Amino acid sequence: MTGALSRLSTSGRFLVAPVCLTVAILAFGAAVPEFPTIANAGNVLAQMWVLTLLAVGQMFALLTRGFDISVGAVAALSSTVAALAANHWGLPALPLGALAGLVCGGLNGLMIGSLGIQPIVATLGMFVGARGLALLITDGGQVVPLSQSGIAAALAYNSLAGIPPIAWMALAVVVAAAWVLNRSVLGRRIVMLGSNPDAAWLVGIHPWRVHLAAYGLCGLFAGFAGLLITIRAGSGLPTEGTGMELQAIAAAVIGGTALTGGVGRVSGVVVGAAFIQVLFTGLNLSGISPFLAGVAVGVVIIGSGLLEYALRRFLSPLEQNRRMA
Amino acid sequence: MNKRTKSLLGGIGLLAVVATSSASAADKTIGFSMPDLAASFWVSVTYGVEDQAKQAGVDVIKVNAGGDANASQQIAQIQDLIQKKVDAIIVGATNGDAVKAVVEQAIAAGIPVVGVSSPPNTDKLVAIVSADHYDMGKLQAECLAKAMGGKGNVAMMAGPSGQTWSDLRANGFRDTLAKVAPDITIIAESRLADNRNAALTTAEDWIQRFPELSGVYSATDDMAAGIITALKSADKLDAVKVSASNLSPTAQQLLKDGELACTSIQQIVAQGRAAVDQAIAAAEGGEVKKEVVTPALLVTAENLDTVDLSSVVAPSDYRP
Amino acid sequence: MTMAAAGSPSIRFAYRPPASAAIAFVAFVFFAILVPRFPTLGNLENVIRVASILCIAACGQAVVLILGGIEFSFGSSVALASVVTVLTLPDTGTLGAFAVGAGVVVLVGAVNGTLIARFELPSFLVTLGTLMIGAGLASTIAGGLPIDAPASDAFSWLARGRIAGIPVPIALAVLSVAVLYFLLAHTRLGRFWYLAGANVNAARLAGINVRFVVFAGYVVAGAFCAVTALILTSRVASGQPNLAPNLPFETIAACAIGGIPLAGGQGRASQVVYGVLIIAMMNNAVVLLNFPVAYQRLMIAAVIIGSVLLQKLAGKGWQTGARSGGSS
Amino acid sequence: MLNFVAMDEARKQAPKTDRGQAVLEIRGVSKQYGATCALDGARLRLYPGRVHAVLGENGAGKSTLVKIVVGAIQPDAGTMLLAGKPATFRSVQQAVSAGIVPIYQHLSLFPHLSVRENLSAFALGGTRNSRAAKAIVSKETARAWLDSVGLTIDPDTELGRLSIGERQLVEIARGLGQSCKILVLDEPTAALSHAEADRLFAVVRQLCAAGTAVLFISHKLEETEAIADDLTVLRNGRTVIDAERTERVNRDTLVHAMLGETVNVGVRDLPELGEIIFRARGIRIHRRAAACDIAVRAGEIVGVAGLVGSGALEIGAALAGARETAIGTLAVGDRIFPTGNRERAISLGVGYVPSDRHVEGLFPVLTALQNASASVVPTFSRRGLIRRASEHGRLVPWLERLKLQPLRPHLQASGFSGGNQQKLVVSRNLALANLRVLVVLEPTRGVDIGAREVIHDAIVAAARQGVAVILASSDLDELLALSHRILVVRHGEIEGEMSPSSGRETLIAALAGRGAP
Repeated sequence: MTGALSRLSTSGRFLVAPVCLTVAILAFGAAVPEFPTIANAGNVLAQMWVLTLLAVGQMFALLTRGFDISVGAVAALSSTVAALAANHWGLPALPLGALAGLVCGGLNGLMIGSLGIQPIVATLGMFVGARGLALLITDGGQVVPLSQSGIAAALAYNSLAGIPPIAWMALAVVVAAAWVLNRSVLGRRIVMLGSNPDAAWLVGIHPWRVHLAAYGLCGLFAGFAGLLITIRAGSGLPTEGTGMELQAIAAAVIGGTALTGGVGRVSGVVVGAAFIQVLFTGLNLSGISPFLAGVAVGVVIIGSGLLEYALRRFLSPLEQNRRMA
Repeated sequence: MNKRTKSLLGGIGLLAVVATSSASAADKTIGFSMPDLAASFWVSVTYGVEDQAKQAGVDVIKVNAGGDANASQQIAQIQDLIQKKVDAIIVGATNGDAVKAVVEQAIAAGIPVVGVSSPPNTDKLVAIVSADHYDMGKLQAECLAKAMGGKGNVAMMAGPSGQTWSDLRANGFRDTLAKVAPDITIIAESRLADNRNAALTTAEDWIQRFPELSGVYSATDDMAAGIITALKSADKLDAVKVSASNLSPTAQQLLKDGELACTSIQQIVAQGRAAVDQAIAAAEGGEVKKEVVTPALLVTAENLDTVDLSSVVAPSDYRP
Repeated sequence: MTMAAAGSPSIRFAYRPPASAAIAFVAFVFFAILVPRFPTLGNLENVIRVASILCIAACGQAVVLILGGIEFSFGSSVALASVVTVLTLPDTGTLGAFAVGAGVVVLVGAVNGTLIARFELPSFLVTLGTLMIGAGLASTIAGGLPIDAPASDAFSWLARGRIAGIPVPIALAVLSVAVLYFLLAHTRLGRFWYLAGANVNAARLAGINVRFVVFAGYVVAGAFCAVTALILTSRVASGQPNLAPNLPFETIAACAIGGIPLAGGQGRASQVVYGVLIIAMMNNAVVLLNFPVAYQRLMIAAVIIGSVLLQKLAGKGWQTGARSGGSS
Repeated sequence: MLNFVAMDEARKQAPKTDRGQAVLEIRGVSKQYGATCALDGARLRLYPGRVHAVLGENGAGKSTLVKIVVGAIQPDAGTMLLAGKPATFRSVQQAVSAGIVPIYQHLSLFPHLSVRENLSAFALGGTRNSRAAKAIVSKETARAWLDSVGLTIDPDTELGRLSIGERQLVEIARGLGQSCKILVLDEPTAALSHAEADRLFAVVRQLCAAGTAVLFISHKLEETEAIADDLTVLRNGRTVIDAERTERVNRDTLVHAMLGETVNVGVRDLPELGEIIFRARGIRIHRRAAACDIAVRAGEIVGVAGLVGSGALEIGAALAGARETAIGTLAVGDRIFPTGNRERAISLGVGYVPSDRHVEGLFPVLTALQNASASVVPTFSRRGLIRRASEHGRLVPWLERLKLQPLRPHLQASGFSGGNQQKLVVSRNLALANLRVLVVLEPTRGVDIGAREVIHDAIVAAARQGVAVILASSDLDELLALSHRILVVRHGEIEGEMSPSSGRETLIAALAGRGAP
């Protein structure tokens, strides 16, 4: 009994996103007959990756008990850098955009890990700075069309086994994130730092290096999101991504990532992002005010917090007895 | 509150219609993708689209990217419309280049696409309904030059950077001004302000920095409202002429009060209507006019009463 | 000013001007020399008027930061208030509409406070949620579009009027800072905010009703923000569903630049003023210099990070938990 | 780093050749935290194949010593010799690779990781490999390690799901699994049952037989005597018994050494007793403990004695209304109030000095005055407004009376020494206008002698004013000198009561569990 409940308390958070996703799919399915079709699933699968990549990156920052509000701006900067690089050196230079994201994230990590600046201040600075840089290199925010937009369009819209090639690439990157989190030493260290910072220090982990890596990953994934934007839009969009940072945090939190660090699963975050995407798509297709999506996301965020509170309240007497026994 | 309920009910009602109509071949469903329902410009276009569709008996699914900077949102929404297998799509682009690929995708999927006002940057569109944003800037330049007597100093509240419409309007203004009034100098340009509050703040700063200011170009009427508020409170409204684009109820009032020299407009409701007509024609395989131009107009206090507002601006009680 | 006790460099003193005062002063001198027309009376009034609107909301943010929390929902409650104010204007008259609008912001604060104090949820999570809910509601109610308010002197008085020659927003900001100073320095509630923010366990054991204190903090923060909301609404004379989306970030930046450590338990009203002034002077200067947007943003970023770093290096007040290499 | 070797050499006792060369020797180690001196020239010698116990009360410097041995912190002064050669550790990693493996008291586990990953934490912290699988022990190895401490759980269970005792065993298994020359056990049995502890000792014996030196830190005298070959006792950061063989030290000597006799607690006249003003009925700090009933008279100082982990502090906290209990009520006079509600307690005049100053008492970033006035804000405020002059006027005399050093009310509290910080927490309660009951836990832990005297005086003075005082402390002299009577707590319940006049030896015996007092 107690075991099952405590399992619920640790894994209950990961149920929020799947339950919400299912409810959303059923609700929209009832309203729009086309909604729960395979083709539409493919459609959602093609669209959700920008948000997913941002949210997965965000998860790494949240795992260390921090967060990053610069991801939207960094994605826009990366998108622009990618387009400029591709136009200058050809399409293979596109990944330079992700490198720009990595650099931004690394700077965040250094400010937070080495200089000890609070994450909100450091990433707020990056948020403003990356936007400025994006405007600077595009002559005040001009869109940078890709000269080889045909290949980009093929990557973005041709179907490869049901979903576009670019979605497969995003999926691969997300799987890589799961590998980093679950299988790599770095992933373990990030979780260890977030789970118990004192102990991490005691077993010989250098906190600043892990901060650097975690925020670097966060920036790198924002960079990947920027690449995705560039390929889908066939151009670099320096002013893209407004409000995406909050959506990314929302997706990560709904996906079960704990603000208190140490808890997070890539699969959960992906489902959380999928939920938000389904919400937007469904509200779009059903003609209900798109503004209600924000309300729904907000309610789910607070609801997931309350659920955790309820589980904690309900389980704590049992836990206490166990501890004493 | 009531409104929200209504919109919810409307939505659900629409769903019912959508659900039954998609099976029937006679009724058509048109998708309408626009950048920003928080801009009066697009509200008026939407009004034209919805009203014309109602009269023609077709359904409209409208999707709103929620901001000029949300190109990837719009891309996703157009994909949704493709997925929804609408019979035609009307697109007002956040950015013509950014949505080019997805629009070509729609066309490849056999869905005709009509560009409206801010058309996607592709030659495969079945029709383009627009007036040139460039012309709107041009008309402003001519009007402002006259109001200023051909000399003085102008500041440009040029609207957000990186948007097709604001860039075109600004270019039209700049080019024309250089031609018709070479004695007028452009002394400042702001691309940061994109709403009334920011325009107000920037204008206040300009008034302090440039006492010699005698004219302001404003990319939209909403920003012009902010600029005029700033001028009024600095008591400089007589010395500084303001021109704008678009004609919301606010702008009409400003014109009547003589606070706004002129505003250049597109007949945007008419554009919305024309876009629907072309879309229906395309969907039914009928004859489509490749290019529909509703010329830009200049509205001043004098001709305000004679302008056919029904083709320009949505009724003030209309809510999308 | 007291002298440092011999041999104990770690000792700090409660009474000293915040380091941000020096930064603000240097920035002022710098801009006055370099930026044309910056130090004119009219321009300075502009700077202060813009600063004052931000300042009032930043006072609210300061309360939350002292409590060790963070407040994001300002971004949408301001918009919600402006929409509601303009919509109720025809039925209730100017004063009534202002009251309703202010009530909305305070209500959002109360909801935040309840969730944070009663259910012990992280403020980050709660205010992020209410931010999104508020934005959605504001847009839904307004149908996404700005709603114009009928022009009236009464309605625009808050933003445009003058009291004894002083612009109303500036007067209200002075009042807000005075209220904040008074609350923090002279009231029981303010003292409890410091205590709860400095060590919530110890505060509880010292017999303080921490739940009420935290709740009250978020309500008061809402009240400050409500004043900003009304001034902004009056200023743009319309209900804007997208009125000031960056307000939470601007207020946090202002407090951080002013030197309020985000760890809680510390912060003074004067720090809010200096932080806000630094931001406002910089924003004004880049407009006067006719700088491109890009440089403006880069400058803001540099100032945020730079001034926080400078204060961190200068004073030890920023060290929250000194552990070698660790930070969290 | 200063070198105290020469000085130490002179003091060195005759070498004990039969134990062989010390595998680890520490000399003259000092460590200062701010104003607090955690270690003051301490020494330690470990011999291969022997269990070496380090004893001492809280704050004696044990954990600091352990942290220095395992490289988690660096000493301000002193030398460390590893197998006779000087060594310094700049990180845990260096210590681990030198064969020193720490087992902390459930400090260094990661609740969100699996047991197997926790077992591999050192490898994960130090490896240069990028794949976690290379650093994580195999399932078989993990099982074998767990088996050695008698745990039969699945190694892939998430650690957060284990009980505290099980977690402690995992921590031990992790340490045992490392190949090591020196194993450091920091209070390993605090959360273990007898059977689990026995199991652990068996493993420790095996390791010793294989030549490993074991550093064993504990509060529990019984088990120390059972397992340790050698003993070192620390008090106030100094080594008072240095690597003595266990059989040469009897238990009373040990307790004396730990608690110290040198500190003279001034003899005080205790006040006359009045009416019973404080009652606790049926308080149980956990399910299995018997209920406590306590009645305290005005002017009475009731000592609560118990070794660490006995539950004495928990009972004290419950009496102050600071700790929620499943059952039981408290009453001041005829006003009954529930446990776990400090706000109500303080309104009835129950003051409370918590045992852990940093977590529960101090507001480090606020001023001394604000710290001192935290509980009594209403007394110097009217209609919600604080009257600064009144605050100053009310509190500063208390700070003067408690001889706050330096007497600067506007200095930040974090800048004061431990003793003076404690004075701030004490004055917070003494200043209560309606103070009727004062619950004081460990009032002089980590406090210098001067501050200690001052605090003792203040407690007695409060009692003289008619306040009922409950004093829980691990400082026996303090208890004996200040209390009218002493309650002895073991296993979370009050086992008996004794008079201070029956003497220190009796109390020690009672605490050690030998014979009812």
